[in-house]
Amino acid sequence: MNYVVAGYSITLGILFVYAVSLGFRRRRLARAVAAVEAARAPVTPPDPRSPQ
Amino acid sequence: MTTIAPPADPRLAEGAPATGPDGSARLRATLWTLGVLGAVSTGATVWLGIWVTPPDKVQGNLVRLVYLHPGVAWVALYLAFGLAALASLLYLWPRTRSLVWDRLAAAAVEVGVVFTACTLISGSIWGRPTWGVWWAWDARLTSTAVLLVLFLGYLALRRVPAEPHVRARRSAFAALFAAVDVPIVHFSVLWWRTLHQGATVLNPTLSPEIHGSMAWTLLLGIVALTVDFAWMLVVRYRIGLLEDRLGAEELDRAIDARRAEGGAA
Amino acid sequence: MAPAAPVPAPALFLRGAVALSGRFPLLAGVDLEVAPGEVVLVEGPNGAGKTSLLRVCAGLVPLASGTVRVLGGDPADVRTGVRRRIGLLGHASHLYDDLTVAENLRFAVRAAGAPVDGIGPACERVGLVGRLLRTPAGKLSAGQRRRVALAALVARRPELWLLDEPHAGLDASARGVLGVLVAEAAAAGSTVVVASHEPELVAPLATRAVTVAGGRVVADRATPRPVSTAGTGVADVA
Amino acid sequence: MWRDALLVGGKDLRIEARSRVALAQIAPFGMIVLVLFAFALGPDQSPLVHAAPGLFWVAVLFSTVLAVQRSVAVEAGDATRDGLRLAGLDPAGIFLGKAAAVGAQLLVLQAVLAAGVLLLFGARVVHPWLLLGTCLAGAVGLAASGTLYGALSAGVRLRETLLPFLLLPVVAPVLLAGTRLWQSSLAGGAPDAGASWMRLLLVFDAVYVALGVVVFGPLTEAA
Repeated sequence: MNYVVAGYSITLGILFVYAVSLGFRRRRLARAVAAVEAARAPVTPPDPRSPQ
Repeated sequence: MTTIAPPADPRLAEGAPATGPDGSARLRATLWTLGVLGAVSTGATVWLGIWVTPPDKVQGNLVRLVYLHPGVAWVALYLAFGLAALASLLYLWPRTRSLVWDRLAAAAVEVGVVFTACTLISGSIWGRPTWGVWWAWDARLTSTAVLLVLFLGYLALRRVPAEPHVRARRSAFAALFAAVDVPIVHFSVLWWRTLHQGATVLNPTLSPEIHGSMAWTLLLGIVALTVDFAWMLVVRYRIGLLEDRLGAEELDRAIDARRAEGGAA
Repeated sequence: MAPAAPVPAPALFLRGAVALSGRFPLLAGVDLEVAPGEVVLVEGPNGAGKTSLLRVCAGLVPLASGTVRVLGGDPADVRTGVRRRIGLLGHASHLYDDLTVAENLRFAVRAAGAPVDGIGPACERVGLVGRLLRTPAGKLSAGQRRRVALAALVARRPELWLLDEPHAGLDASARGVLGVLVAEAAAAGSTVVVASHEPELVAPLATRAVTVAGGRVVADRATPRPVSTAGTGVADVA
Repeated sequence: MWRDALLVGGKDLRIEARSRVALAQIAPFGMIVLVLFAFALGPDQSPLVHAAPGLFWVAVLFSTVLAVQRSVAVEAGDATRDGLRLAGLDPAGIFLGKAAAVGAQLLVLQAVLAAGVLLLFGARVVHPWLLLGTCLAGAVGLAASGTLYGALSAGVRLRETLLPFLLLPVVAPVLLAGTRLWQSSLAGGAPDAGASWMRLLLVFDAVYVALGVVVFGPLTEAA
């Protein structure tokens, strides 16, 4: 039985870790793009609800 | 208004609250629903797979891995790499050429590589008790491994810095070469030596020997993993988009700097 | 400055050309038009984009945006076969070190589909004779290699000459020969674009001078042509 | 296209004749690989004879990587890769020419290595024609896929390490088919599914030659 548990935990574990890593990569990039766009001449008035 | 993620799967916390630079409301909605659907269905598969469904007459509890391994394999081999090959073809076709396909192919390959790794791992874990070996030189296992190496090559080639369209074209070719090579490797390994019993899932009769509720769990497993794949694909695609936007921003600034270099012209 | 006669299709046409090397913009929006038979001098500081401009015209560098038409075709698209009518003399002379000069020339000329018998006279004009022809290219000096590249260019008789600092590394006699060859090519109706840091060598032949800076064309003025193009004011052949 | 192929192939072979890299360096390398295998498998004859086909084809695969890297390196000096494009040669012609040159060198290498294997490992040949056919088909497949992947990795900086990583998994079927066919053509081999293996090899050849002709142009434009 522990093979089954091992199988499930390792497989889903990898998928879960990868999913979380994707989430963080996206957030980091979103912030970087926001910073670059804000740095550019802010043609449009800065968005009051500034991104997190 | 960060959503409180159910303990089972914090992937939900991912739903970025404000409409930051990355994403219209529609995108966040789809991501959120995909995330929830994926988490719930995966949780259900685990719950059904391990506790509810009966052990198999022959394999005992080992059969529970059947709810996971074929699902992961189906997503990795056919869904992910089929999508990558298709997207590469669309990029190469002059009329439909656009970086969208390139980003989609890149996303599909990266997520596909992760799923293929899981396929190999879960396959060998299943193989250990049934065949007594961690690794068997059987046709499907080996050609999956070759596929994994081919697409690691794709990712390695993609990391080389180059102008977006040049990189896209080179990656598209690499994906096509890999896709063309997979069937050849598959047949050559198949004739070479095969241990693997018939494709339990892929045969049209959907493996009658699996008991009613087991078949449903199996289906649920496949659906769950497909939804998870979809969620990861969309997020990875967004990452590709953001990277390109970042690159474009830097490019604009580089062009301005370059022109400034040329004096007041 | 369109002449009264119907404007012949431009030998070279660039509009908003942007070319990239990785992330760095080699050209940042170049607009240029050259009519057949013109001899254009391209000036500009180092790194201004002169070499990139010539490489784009030769189809070696794809454009990120904008358009480029050379001799009516897209140079980057191999199918149009435009490249066979273009001759680029760059810093590299595209020679195979293991092959002898003669073999290199024969390969270059036959690859461009030009007749092989043009090689002999071209070599004489450029001063490649006797033993030199049989020495492997790897053993030649930089100047000699440029003479071989020049010979290949002459033997191929392209309609568009793209010369990137052709005088660099050439001795006085070779420079004289180059001047004569350019004059003959222009007289024969070919178009010549020369990027050079020694404008005084090219000026007597040039019909136009273009200044490139920061990846763009910043100045474009016609230069007063000497009365007759052939031979005058050009050092006679040593 | 064929004219350009002859031109480029001739050029590559003349360079090879002039510099003799294949014969002087790659062939001895192949022989050393064979000798190392022999050391690894021990002096007595039986395992060596059984492993002979496999060792031969692994040595051929390694030699292919070197031959392809040499073929790519020829174009690297003095921007000759640009020179080829500048001359307006038909890319399919360039592909066929370079692949043919690599293929010819492979045949020479295979001859040397085959002699080595038969002598060192004492294998006896029963069906020489099957042996020859396999080597020929294998050489074509390796040359075509090698040249293709060589072009793919040509513009890349870390080309030396990327090419083997990309190419070797792709040519695995040639290794499998080649070894099986060799086994059935040597003494004591089991000539069972020889036909199907040869068909697989020929399919591999056809796929990569066709792919090369169609794809080489846009591929090299990318660099």
